[in-house]
Amino acid sequence: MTDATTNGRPFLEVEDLSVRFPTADGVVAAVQGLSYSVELGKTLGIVGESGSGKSVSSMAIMGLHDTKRTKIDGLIRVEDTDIVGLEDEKMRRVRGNLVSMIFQDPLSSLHPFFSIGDQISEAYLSHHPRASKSTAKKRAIEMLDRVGIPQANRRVDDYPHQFSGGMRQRAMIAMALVNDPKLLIADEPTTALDVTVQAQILDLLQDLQREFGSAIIIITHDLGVVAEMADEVLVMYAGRCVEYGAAKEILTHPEHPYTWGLLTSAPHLTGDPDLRLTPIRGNPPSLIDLPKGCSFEPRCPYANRLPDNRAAEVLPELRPGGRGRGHLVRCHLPNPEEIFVNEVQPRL
Amino acid sequence: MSDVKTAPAAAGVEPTGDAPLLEVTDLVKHFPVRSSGVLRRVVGQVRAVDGVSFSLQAGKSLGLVGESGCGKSTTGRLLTRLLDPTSGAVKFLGHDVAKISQKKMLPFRREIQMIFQDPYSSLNPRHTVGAIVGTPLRVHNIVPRNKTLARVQELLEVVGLNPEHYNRYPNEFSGGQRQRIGIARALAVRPKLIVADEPVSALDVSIQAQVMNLLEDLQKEFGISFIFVAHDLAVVRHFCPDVAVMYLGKIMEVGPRDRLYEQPHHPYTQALLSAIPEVTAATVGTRRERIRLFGDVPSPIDPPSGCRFRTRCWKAQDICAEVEPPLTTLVTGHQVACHFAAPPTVEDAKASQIAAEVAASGDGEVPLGAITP
Amino acid sequence: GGGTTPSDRNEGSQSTATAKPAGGEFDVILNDKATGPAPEVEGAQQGGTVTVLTAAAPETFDPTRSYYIDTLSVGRLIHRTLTALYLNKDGKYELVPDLATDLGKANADFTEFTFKIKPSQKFEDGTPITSKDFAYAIKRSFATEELAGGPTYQQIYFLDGDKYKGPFKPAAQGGGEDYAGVETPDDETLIVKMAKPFPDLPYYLTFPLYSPIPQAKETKENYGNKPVSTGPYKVKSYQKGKSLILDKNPNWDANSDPARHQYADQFDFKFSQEPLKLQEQLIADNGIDKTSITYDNVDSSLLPKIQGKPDVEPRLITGPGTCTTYVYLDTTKITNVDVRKAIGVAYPYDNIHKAAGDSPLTFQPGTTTYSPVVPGWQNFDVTGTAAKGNGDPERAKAMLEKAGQLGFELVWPYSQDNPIAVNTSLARQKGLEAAGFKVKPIPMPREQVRAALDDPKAAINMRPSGWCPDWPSAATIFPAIFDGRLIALNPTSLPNKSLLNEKEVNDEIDRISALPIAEAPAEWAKLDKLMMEKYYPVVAVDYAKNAFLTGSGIGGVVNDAYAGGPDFSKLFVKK
Amino acid sequence: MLGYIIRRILAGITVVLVAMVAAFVLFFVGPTQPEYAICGDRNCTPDRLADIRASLSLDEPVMKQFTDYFGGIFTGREIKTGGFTKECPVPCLGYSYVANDPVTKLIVERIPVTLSVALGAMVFFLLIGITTGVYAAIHRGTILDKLLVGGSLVLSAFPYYIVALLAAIYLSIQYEIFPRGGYVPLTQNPIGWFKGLLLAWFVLGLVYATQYARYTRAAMVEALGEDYVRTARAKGLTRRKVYFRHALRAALTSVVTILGLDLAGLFAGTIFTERIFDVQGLGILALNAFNVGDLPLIMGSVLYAAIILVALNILIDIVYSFLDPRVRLS
Amino acid sequence: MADPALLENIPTEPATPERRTLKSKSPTQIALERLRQDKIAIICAVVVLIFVLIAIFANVITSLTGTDAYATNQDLIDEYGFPMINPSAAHPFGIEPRLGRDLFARWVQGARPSLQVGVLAAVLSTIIGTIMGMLAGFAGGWIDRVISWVIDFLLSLPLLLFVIAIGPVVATRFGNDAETVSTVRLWTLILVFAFFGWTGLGRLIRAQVLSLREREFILAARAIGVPRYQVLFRELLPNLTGPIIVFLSLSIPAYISAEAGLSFLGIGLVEPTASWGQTIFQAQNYYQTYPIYFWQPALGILVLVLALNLLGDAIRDAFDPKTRR
Ligand SMILES: Nc1ncnc2c1ncn2[C@@H]1O[C@H](COP(=O)(O)OP(=O)(O)OP(=O)(O)O)[C@@H](O)[C@H]1O
Ligand SMILES: Nc1ncnc2c1ncn2[C@@H]1O[C@H](COP(=O)(O)OP(=O)(O)OP(=O)(O)O)[C@@H](O)[C@H]1O
Ligand SMILES: [Mg+2]
Ligand SMILES: [Mg+2]
Repeated sequence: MTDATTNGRPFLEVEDLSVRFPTADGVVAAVQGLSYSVELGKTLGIVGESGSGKSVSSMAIMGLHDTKRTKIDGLIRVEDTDIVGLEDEKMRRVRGNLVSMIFQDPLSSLHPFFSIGDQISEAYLSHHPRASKSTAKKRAIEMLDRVGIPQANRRVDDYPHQFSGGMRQRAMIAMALVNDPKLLIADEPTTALDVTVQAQILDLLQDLQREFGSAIIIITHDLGVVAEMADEVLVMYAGRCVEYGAAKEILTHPEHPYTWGLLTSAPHLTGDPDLRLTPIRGNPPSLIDLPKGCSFEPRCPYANRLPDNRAAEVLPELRPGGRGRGHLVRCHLPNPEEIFVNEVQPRL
Repeated sequence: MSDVKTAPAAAGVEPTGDAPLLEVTDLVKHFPVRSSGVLRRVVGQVRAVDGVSFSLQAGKSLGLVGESGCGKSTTGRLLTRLLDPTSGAVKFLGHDVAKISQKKMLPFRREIQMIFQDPYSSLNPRHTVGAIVGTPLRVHNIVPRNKTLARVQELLEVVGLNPEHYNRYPNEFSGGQRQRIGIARALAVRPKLIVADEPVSALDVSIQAQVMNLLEDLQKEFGISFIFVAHDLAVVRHFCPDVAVMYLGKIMEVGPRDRLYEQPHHPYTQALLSAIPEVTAATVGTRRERIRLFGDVPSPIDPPSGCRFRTRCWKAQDICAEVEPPLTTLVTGHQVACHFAAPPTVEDAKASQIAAEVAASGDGEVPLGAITP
Repeated sequence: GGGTTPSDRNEGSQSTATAKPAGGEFDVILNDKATGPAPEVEGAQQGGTVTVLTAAAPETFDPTRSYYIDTLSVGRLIHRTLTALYLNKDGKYELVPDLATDLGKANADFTEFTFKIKPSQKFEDGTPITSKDFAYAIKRSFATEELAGGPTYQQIYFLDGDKYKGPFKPAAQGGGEDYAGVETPDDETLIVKMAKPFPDLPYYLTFPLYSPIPQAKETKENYGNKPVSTGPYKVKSYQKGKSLILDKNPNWDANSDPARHQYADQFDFKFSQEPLKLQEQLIADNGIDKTSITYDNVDSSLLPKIQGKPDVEPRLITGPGTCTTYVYLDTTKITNVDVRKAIGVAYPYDNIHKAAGDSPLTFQPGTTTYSPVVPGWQNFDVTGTAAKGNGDPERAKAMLEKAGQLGFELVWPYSQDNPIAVNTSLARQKGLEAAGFKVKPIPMPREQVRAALDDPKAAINMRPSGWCPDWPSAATIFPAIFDGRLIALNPTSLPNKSLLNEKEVNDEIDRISALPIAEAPAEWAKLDKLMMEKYYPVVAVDYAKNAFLTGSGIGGVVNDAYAGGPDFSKLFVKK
Repeated sequence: MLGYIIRRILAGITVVLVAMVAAFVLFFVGPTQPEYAICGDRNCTPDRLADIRASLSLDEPVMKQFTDYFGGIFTGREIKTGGFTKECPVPCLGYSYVANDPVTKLIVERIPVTLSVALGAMVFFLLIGITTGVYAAIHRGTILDKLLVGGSLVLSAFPYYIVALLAAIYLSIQYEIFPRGGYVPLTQNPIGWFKGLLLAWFVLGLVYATQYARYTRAAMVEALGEDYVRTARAKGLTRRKVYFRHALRAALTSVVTILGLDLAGLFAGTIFTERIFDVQGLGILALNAFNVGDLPLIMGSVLYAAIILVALNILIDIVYSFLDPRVRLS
Repeated sequence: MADPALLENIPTEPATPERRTLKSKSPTQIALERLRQDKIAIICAVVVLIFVLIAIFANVITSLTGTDAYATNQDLIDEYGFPMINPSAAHPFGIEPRLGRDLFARWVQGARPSLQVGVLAAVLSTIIGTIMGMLAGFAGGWIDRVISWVIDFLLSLPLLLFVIAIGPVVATRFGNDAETVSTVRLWTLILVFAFFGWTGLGRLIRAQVLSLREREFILAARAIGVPRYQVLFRELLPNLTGPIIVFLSLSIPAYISAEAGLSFLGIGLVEPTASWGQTIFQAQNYYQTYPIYFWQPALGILVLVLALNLLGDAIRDAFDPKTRR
């Protein structure tokens, strides 16, 4: 494995990132005070329900937000470059080159009118302006072959609609990896796919990481995927990080009620099927007028255990978890471990 | 809510004898594929559903799992007579639903309802919630017109929605709330059977559990039977005592969930189960030895001869290409359609991985019998 | 011949004017001795292209088929004829020998004419012109079925004119090469024979219809696309309805032509122009418009942009036209002459002119059946209105009451799609109603109005139309539209739109028709007065005037009444 | 694909045939009197009217005229017109009553004129319309965007005739910003051709451009929101490539379908444009034919317009299938 | 009461008194409520309403102002056809050149035929287009093929030329006085516009229905047993209001200005109907020499078109649940 850090620092550092969208209805605070870092060769899993700001935060790393309609504050450092406010042309050279991204729905993310090969070569050419078209095409075939598309040299001229779902996602990955990026952001890469195909894709990602030693951010709402893929996990809720730490730690000893909720609400393959699921009650909050206290408070079954109205009034700080080891949690509860072991674990 | 419970029983559909609630025999649905020539001849058939049989007792639920395109939705639509079957019978309380004329369908529509996957496209965006939930009441004349409002509000309450949202449009609701609206609509006629076509697939995990619990409660409360279509095996396992696994228009394995999940005998079921990522202390951080399938699902227009799964099966032998394995009942009490049905072993995972590598290095296919377990 | 003007102003028009018309101004000088070249136009320069803009879309330039004023005047640039009509420096018309050596020798009763052709005259291709070519043109003029639309006096006046059908039909159908009415004893001599006296023949021969046509170059219905030229210009290109470009004809002999010039290098006629746009072009006088001219009358709505504007007003050329506007009164339906006269008394002359968008520049009130540009014209005023003001409804009513015809119903058709026609009809209706008439205007599609005016059985009793003399002689008027015998001859059509059939008038027409050119005019004038006073078959409304714009770069622009605008051949481009 | 095209062509042929029958029937139902128009104002004797009727076969039974006409298209025929008998070779569309020329010739003569106007205007409105549409979509919500939408509304509120007439008077006659209009064949004088058509292209183009700007804007706004545009940006493509190669390419497909109909209309002739800018093409030809009841020319015009429309419809489908590979292969 | 577990985790608000008074509202009512909040829409609606009222009460207005659209005042016209007076109380917009009719009255009276043609033709073609499009899209099969063919067929006929051919002809079949001819011409124009004008909308609706047909809410309705025609009209139709309203609001002005355009070819409306199009046509030559004559109908059309367009957009938005203001 390659050296995990550059100049002793993680490859990607995000500090106090906030992304806001001024809209007609008010300012949407999609991401607030988000900090994390990823090292080369490691995988960060970001989980959270729909609208929690997973995509928005990772698109900020890619500089994909419309600068006129978005307010981005904080610091994003990729290798040695500060991305926030970077001018267009420089950012363009980072995108798809140093950092690349694959998206959830491979069909709609591929241009229906261009052949797969064209789209991959285009990505190559945009960062290798001196390369010839045929080189680019060779490179495309090579990449398709690498991601396991059979008969890549023939399929390279096919159009996206001629590929099956799994193959499309492989093509997306090929496209993202064509310039050997050091960081790959996979935004729900398997949500639209069947389980068997999902397994294939996850395998592929792991193989590739092993081979190239790049960093991966995998965004998902499936804790199972995180469990299989990630070294570290970031749990997001309403635009904020609510829990962050090593995957093993967080998945086995979570300390935030929201993480508990995620664990208990999904049915499992083993265990008592007649055991009632424990959903997280209510609906996610609107990001326009977030409660000034803990954003999870309205849905938190344990909020009433706190004295006074603290949960609703005071925004909890991200503090180290009970067992240490870099585990951070944003919760007022004084004894989360205890609650988890006694009340939550039995329901799993 | 008590009103819902005591709503007058559906008129018209009387059970004949002691027939099961639903009995499906050899159900087939082929969609014609036309040539692009002048005459637009039929050149092929999409064998979306190709001989599916099962039965369902009142008050029970059957889960239907399988990968995309295997014919789950088509089966569901055949059951609700949104499609006419190519052949086969769908007997509801002994009446063949597939043979009733469209005009006489109305009473049956009251008995069999449907919940859809996509909470965004299954609600008419231009109708208010009141209109959406009120439509079945109006069509089936369940309550007098002036009572509709009250009844709709009761239904909204039953599914946990604010009755005052009567005049709102669907787009003002979240996905989970919309799915509740869809459920209220299905519930309005108090059906005996609900075909739920992936009712929670589009929802967030946290919301998914709310809806699952709601469905569960409704089933207990009103004794409704479900055909529960899903691609998530864990969800199906949670909801249905009986589960059928489909592949390319056919049932591969069917039986009580405990047997099926613990002792899957069909290689496909095994592959499905092993592909599911799980959060267990054991799995975190380490990849399990899983069964890896190679290749893609073949086209339903031209399914493989013999066993349909053989093109992706590491166990496949010559016989699989020649003889279609029938659905046979095992000693464990569930039924499997496989020549080499056997409980999973560690070797399976290995063999499947070798097969996958062979496939990847070649042109994506593995010759029959190349890997002998 | 005759009919309406090319611009189809067949309904109503015009108002007051200052010039009092008096008789004798337009007598034609018969200049038997005239020879070429034509007297220089003052300040004339050589070279340049004259662009002529018009909204009209002439159908053909086949000389045999040319009969509209514009095709006739353009035809005179291309074709020379035996005789020609020339407007001289003093503003007088002269009838001069053109390709003939004199104006022709007639026998005593004007039934046989002999012409000598000038020597060594050539067509544009250099072939010599002989009397055969004239004879062929005459024969060709009888092919009215094949070559429709041309003048037809020959059918009435020429020997066997009613039987001979032209050279394209076989002899069995009355056609063929042989026609008894013309003889060519040698290449210089042409003898033309009449069926009845036709002293006006030298006038008629000024039409391009009788320009020489080489039979060898006959292309039948396509001849008009490229007629063989004898005049100062030849056809370079012609696109029907779009453009006609004329180039100098090198084989034209200036010294033998007393009536034409060859100043400009080229004429560029642009047809089917948008009327408003073309007027604006000439007013703006920018770029190529400086050397452009139009023969279309200016629209009164634009006058504020012209009058009082020193850079525009001088470029508006005005002068008399030839046409007269009438409302024909059906004498068989409005039988009482006093009722007819009451119409003339009640007629709202001014309002109709206003409604039609006329202006004093485009008409002059007129009370006679032909205008002062016809030799011999005498003024008189039967109704006492001078065709000015808005009639005298009181007097008209009194006349009606006296005749016991108050509430007499007047019916006329009008074109529903032409706002001018709609407006004039409305003004006419209001005026006549004020005098106690019952009035019923009938709206119709344009084609049907045409048909109704021409249909003796139409349920109407007023036909607004007009008449234009073909040459400076009333012989092109009375025999053509007031001869009662025409009614029986044409049971389904209506040259005589008043259906006037008075023996007294018919006899006079016969008598005067046989008089020599010099004597007839005074007699026609008397007949005019007599007919109007006694029978009042038409409400005479006005005499048309021309008022057209020219670009500042064009010289030699004069109004030539019989050319319907400028005499093109006098135009030159100022350097 | 080929089968599809053949099917479309067959359907198109029925459209053309029925359109012609409709034109024919309409002509005989209505009291059009071509004989009057041909006879002219002067000397129109009853004999001549009868002669004309006979020479145009108007006195024959309608059915016979109809079969003669259609037979002529495929086999050619002899036509008696204006006293002469003429050979009319396949495809015989008859002789114009009024112009006395073969209809085929009249139409073929005018095609270059109409095509010049239509194609030039198309270049104009596609260039102006699409670029402003793209611009407005990229800068949506800005004042310029609103001005564009508002301006196109105002322009479309006036009858086109007035807009064109005023443009001709102000732009070319009074202020001489544009050269004078008038058609000169391209082969004869390319510069003259260009100058003569420039204003027509500009005005016609402008009126259409406002519409195309609106279509393009809407399609672009939609395309810009598509996932694949995001992908293109994520690949690190330049803005220009993202907008013009990826977004516009997708937006154009919807514009192309509308373009088909508009072009068919333009190819069939633009009456007002032709009249005002002095470029007499098929529009004026057809208009005159209808005005005077010149049946063969009417039929010819209808035939031509219908064929153009059908052909363009098919062409657009083919173009569409090239633009969108999903259509191509399914 | 059902099992309280049903309501677990769902914060239900206590029943408020509002619940008792809650009324079921139709989408139209909701849209109207929303429309009332929209200032621009209100202004445009008022403008359109004023125009409509002017059209309906044209006679009342002219008689109240003591003006007359038909009386000529040629005594006020000079010999060149120009008015000799300026706009005054008696003639607020001045008088027409040539005939001297009151321009204000003609403007008021002109609103009627213009709106009649615009509104009726647009409504008719919208109805035909919607029904045909829905039929073709929903029924599919041969019905679809026939309707698509008819659309192609109608598109291939040169509309303008057929108006030329039909217009004058039809009118004269019914009578030969100015009034009848004018009325018949008006209706012919309306019918011809409607007959040829629906094809665009038909195609659009068909395409929309084709895509909507696959949406699950249609399946849901069928699963419930909603009869076919109700699926068509209750489920599909409301989803088509967008294109329908846009078409309507665009085609009203299009027909008004088409009528004006036809006047230039001599086939528009005819007197005594004093349509705006007719007036613009007659006034074209006076655009510089007597501008008020030209501009008053032109501005009438302009304001009406703008108001209709904006109003159309506002109505479409009001009906669209997705747009929130
Ligand atoms: N351009 C935008 N303007 C306004 N709000 C936006 C914009 N983009 C995203 N949002 C809002 O920001 C929030 C976060 O969105 P994001 O896409 O990051 O969610 P997510 O966690 O990726 O959810 P999902 O699982 O559905 O993909 C959402 O509430 C979304 O509505
Ligand atoms: N109307 C139709 N015409 C032709 N083929 C169809 C039609 N409907 C479905 N099919 C085909 O039938 C097969 C089964 O489709 P179906 O929708 O039942 O699958 P599914 O199991 O529900 O898949 P998913 O999980 O993607 O919803 C697919 O191959 C599909 O393409
Ligand atoms: Mg996301
Ligand atoms: Mg499905």
